[in-house]
Amino acid sequence: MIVAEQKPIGEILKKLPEVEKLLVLGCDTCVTVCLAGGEKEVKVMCSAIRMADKKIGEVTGFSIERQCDREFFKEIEAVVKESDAILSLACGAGVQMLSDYFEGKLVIPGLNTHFIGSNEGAGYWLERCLGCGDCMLDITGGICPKTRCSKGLMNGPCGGSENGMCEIDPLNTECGWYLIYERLKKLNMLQNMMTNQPPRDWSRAHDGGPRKLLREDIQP
Amino acid sequence: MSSNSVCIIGAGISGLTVANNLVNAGIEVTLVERNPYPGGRALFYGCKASDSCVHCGVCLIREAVMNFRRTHNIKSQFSSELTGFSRSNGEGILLEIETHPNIIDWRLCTECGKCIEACPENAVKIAPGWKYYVDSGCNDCGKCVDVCPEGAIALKRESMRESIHADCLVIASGFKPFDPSVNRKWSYGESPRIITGSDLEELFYTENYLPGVVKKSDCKRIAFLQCVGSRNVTEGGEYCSRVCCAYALQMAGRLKDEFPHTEIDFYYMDIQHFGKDFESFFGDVSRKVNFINSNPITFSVDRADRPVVRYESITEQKDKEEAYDLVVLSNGIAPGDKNEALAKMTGLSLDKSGFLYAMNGMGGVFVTGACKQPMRIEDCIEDATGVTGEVLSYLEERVQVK
Amino acid sequence: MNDKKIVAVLCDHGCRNGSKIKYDELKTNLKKSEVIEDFLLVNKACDSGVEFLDAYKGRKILFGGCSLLEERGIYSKIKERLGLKNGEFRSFDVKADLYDLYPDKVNLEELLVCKILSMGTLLYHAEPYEEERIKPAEGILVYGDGITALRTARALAEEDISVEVLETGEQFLSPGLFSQHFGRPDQRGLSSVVSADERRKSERNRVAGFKNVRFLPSDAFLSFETVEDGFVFTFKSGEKRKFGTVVIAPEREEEQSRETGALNLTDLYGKIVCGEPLKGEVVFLLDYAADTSPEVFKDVLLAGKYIKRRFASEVRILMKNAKVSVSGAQELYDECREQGIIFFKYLEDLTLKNNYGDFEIEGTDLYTGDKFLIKEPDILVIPGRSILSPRSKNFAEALELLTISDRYPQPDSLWRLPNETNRPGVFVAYPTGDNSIASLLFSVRARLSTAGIAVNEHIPVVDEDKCVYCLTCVRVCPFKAMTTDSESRVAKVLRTVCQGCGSCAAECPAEAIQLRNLTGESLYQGIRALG
Amino acid sequence: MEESLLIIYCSEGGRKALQKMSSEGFRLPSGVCTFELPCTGRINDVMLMETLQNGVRGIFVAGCREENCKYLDGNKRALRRIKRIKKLLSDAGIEGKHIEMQTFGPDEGKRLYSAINDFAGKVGVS
Repeated sequence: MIVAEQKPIGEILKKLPEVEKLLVLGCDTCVTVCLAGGEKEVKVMCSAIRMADKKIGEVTGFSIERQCDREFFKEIEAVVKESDAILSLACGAGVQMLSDYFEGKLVIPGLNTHFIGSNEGAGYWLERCLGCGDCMLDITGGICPKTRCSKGLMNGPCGGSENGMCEIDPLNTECGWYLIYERLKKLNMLQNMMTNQPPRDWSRAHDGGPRKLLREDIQP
Repeated sequence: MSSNSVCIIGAGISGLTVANNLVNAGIEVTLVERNPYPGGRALFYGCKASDSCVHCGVCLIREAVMNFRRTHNIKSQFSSELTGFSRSNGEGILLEIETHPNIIDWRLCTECGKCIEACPENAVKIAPGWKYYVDSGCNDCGKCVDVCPEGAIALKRESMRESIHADCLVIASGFKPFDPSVNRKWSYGESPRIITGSDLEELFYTENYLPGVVKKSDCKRIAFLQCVGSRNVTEGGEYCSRVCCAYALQMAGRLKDEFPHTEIDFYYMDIQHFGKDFESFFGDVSRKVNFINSNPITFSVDRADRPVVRYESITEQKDKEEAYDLVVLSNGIAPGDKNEALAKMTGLSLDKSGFLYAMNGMGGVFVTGACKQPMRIEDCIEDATGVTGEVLSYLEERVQVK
Repeated sequence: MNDKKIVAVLCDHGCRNGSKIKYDELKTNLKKSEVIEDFLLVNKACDSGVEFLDAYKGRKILFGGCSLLEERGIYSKIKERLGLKNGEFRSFDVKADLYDLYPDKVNLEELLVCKILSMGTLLYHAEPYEEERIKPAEGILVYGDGITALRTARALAEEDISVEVLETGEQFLSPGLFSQHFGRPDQRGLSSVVSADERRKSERNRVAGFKNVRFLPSDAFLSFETVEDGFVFTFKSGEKRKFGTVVIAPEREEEQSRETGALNLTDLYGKIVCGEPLKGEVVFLLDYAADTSPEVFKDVLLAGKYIKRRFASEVRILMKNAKVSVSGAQELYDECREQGIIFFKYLEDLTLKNNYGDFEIEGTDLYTGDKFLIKEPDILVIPGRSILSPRSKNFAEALELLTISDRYPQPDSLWRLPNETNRPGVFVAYPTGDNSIASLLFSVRARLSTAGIAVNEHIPVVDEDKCVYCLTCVRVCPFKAMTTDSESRVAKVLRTVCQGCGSCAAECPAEAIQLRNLTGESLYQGIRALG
Repeated sequence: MEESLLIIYCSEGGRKALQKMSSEGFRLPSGVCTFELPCTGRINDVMLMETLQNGVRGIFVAGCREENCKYLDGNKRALRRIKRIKKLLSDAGIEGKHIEMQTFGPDEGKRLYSAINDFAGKVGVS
């Protein structure tokens, strides 16, 4: 699932042009599940924009199944025609699809898209996949070193981990290679540790290990 | 099972819990209460939550009273006492109830408040979660009778005696707070700045926190004295009252919250931790209170009318004197006045401290709550729930025997 | 959508409270609203009977009056007479909710209109429903095979309830061994340590004598699932069994002491059970590693008394606090002092030197102010904190119970009896008080009573079209009342478990969950009607 | 009612505190409406936002004391939600002072009274 977080509303308001009619468009898939752009968020956003001292005539809220599928745009064609701009509460893919489909309309992104990840509990999301296009999970026992190792090392740990925790953040981040080792041991596949991986394409490097999104207000 | 009826003595938290539980199980219940209102002793205790709830349990009593009001099929006799007890030939128990003049009939009162306004002596009071009642101080002027639109007030009612038949008797007559004035040592009553924990509870209820003589601005030092009337054969009971450490610490925490610049000293013998939440709570409160492990020797009052506590400081190995703006005597739980009479009447025995000895089920008499041993509100509810189960089994067995 | 309009009825007697409301104006104001069909004023509704409402059969009724109406059961009479279902009737206490809250000079009329309109809107949108009661499945699973679990199982079996006992197979001497009693302590006398284990064995034999008790082997449980009328456990044998109620009697164990060579209480009991002579100088050091709880203090007193009497050893008990707040402990404490057990209350300056099991304890006695030095006691006992045994903890975690501080599989809540957990239907058996087993039995019996469990008035209803199956509700529900349903692929409410708090409805990102009779739409409109 | 305040209270702590307040003779300021919910945990963002958008000057939520929620953590959830809305509002250039939540024990009538009055003063409703 794609994990996203709403931009601070002040930032959104700054970006909004002074238009007669604004459409706030939510997406009922990933961003609803990660509590960032579903029907409820659309309603809250609409109210907030209406209340903010902004020269916008009318704010309408709407939400479609997926903003990354053209077919769903048919049902909103009429609404979009009437509005002057769209505030999209979808991931980057949705925003781009919208601007492609409705070429004449200005589409403003309402979310910051973070990562592909899993829902670990109420209000806690964890990055699980980098989308690197070159999956090696079969060798590493289902744990991705590119995401789970803070340094993205491909051939075993750096040597800085202690008690299974990463030296970059010894309290919260686990050492990815420690996890891989433990998993491989369980699978009886420790010989995989000896397989040599070709160097990674560092041009698409990311920083700081698995990115986490912690939302205090949702957590139990 | 509708033919079964149970009589409960005392409408405190234990009595109300038993009554509400039994009514839900379809048993006929008669509730006999000495006061003109339900809720018992702890009804006028106040909430002690500071930042968060400290589990004092006072709200559970409000809840029980509200539930009782909503249950319209409990027979209740307020301002009443048990005066006679006899067994009727294996057919259950015959009880004699004496009802004292019950000035306001709660079944008619609509809480319009006209009587409160009319009363020149301020004798009409309101019980939390309940209705109006007439307290001492009434001089029979009759003004309230004239204004009551419902005709719920009658001043010159006579005492009534009534016999009721019950299959079971549940005694939940509660406790009496230990009265420190029996011993001159505590100087209770000599200065309005020396109050008991029960007095402070009632001040908490009215949200005054301090008695009228102490002003918020000059309340700099408060002392809590533990084990007043507990764990001392010569001055009170031999037993630990089990509630005083908890309530005193809870109140100290609340006072510190209310008056952040006040110093609170806590004189204690042993801190009695118990309960699952007590440890975290204790850690919280120990930052707010100075603990002094000593029992004070003497009391006196200084020229500014402040109580002075003389105690032996263990760390400094000498006697010390401290003056306070307010001294709270954390009085413990003493057996109720009626325990002896009740025991004599019903054939129960008393333990050596004077609490009723529970031999539950013997001849259909059950004992629950603080008349059995010192208990906290939560414990009373648990105990009363258990006793309800025992009462139900007893009634079922009797039906089978019949 | 149900479009029955509302008939608003107001009793103008006790609740009037001297207000001078112009009722004609009020009536015209209210009738303008979309939801109110008629407005009636009655005098003394509690005395005048309910027949006057007969003309309004088939409408929804909103009734405002004083508390007497509820106390005298008038509302239930009205519901019965007009055949009103739940969701077709609502009442409010005019005095408490309105007149008592505002000064007389304020325009009460306007507020009354607001109140009636907002309550009316809620009622207008409410769906009528029959009261539902669901019977929990038969059968009780008792987890644990300590004395508490066995005693509970026996008590249930005596009531003709079939019980299955899931044995843990962990039969260690628990620290609570001494305090596991079910009567008053002075009745019990000094329980011999050896017989405590014997008692467990004899209790097990007694329980096994009941036809309706079945013992399940230890470690038999694999996974479990909550269903509407109970819990389905899958056992390792592949067997699936449904239980309506689960009672766990979690075993507790003592944390290991950090000091090598020192015994904790469990070790000491082991020695006593094996009949090892405990001669010489026996020292108990309390409040050292952790604060000693009153229950443990009592255990120490019992153990000390036993050792003193049996072996004529010299027993010293060092402590900061004498925690005598469990029943009978004060008497025992006094008895121990009389019998010559020496008590020290030490100050903060206590030091413990440990030279490979040769201890040296130095400190100051609080009462005399004298320094004391205890050199190389024969036996040093440092009681540890009692915690849930790992197995019990796993079980509690598998059942998703909220646990506090490693010790109690219960939420920290005033509103529940000490034997109740955050999962309705799961109970904890602890001998916390003299009557705790009886109160547990009462709770279990109330659950099993023929009437069944009433479905909460505010139960959430999931809109299948809107639900995106995001599982937010499953994660936020404090009672674990929401589950997944792989067939319909929407969240499912376990109706007997739900308590109707509305956390799920508040957090649902798709607004797909609404509380019955308190839907979001009616709430917004109700609030809008206020002003 | 342009100049109005809405008090949302729960059926437990909030309600009892309100009752205590009235029994002690304290009265609510004019223009204050009350609304009861079973638990403050039911309050959600949409409800608050729509209410404010409809011209209510302020919303005051009275819940139970922390650790004392009958539904375990409804009040804590509500507190966090209200914190979130406050931040959202202030980010949007509307002051967050229009929403406030406080928790009350059953006896804290006097405190409830002063809290409501303070709040009314803050949002400019007298």
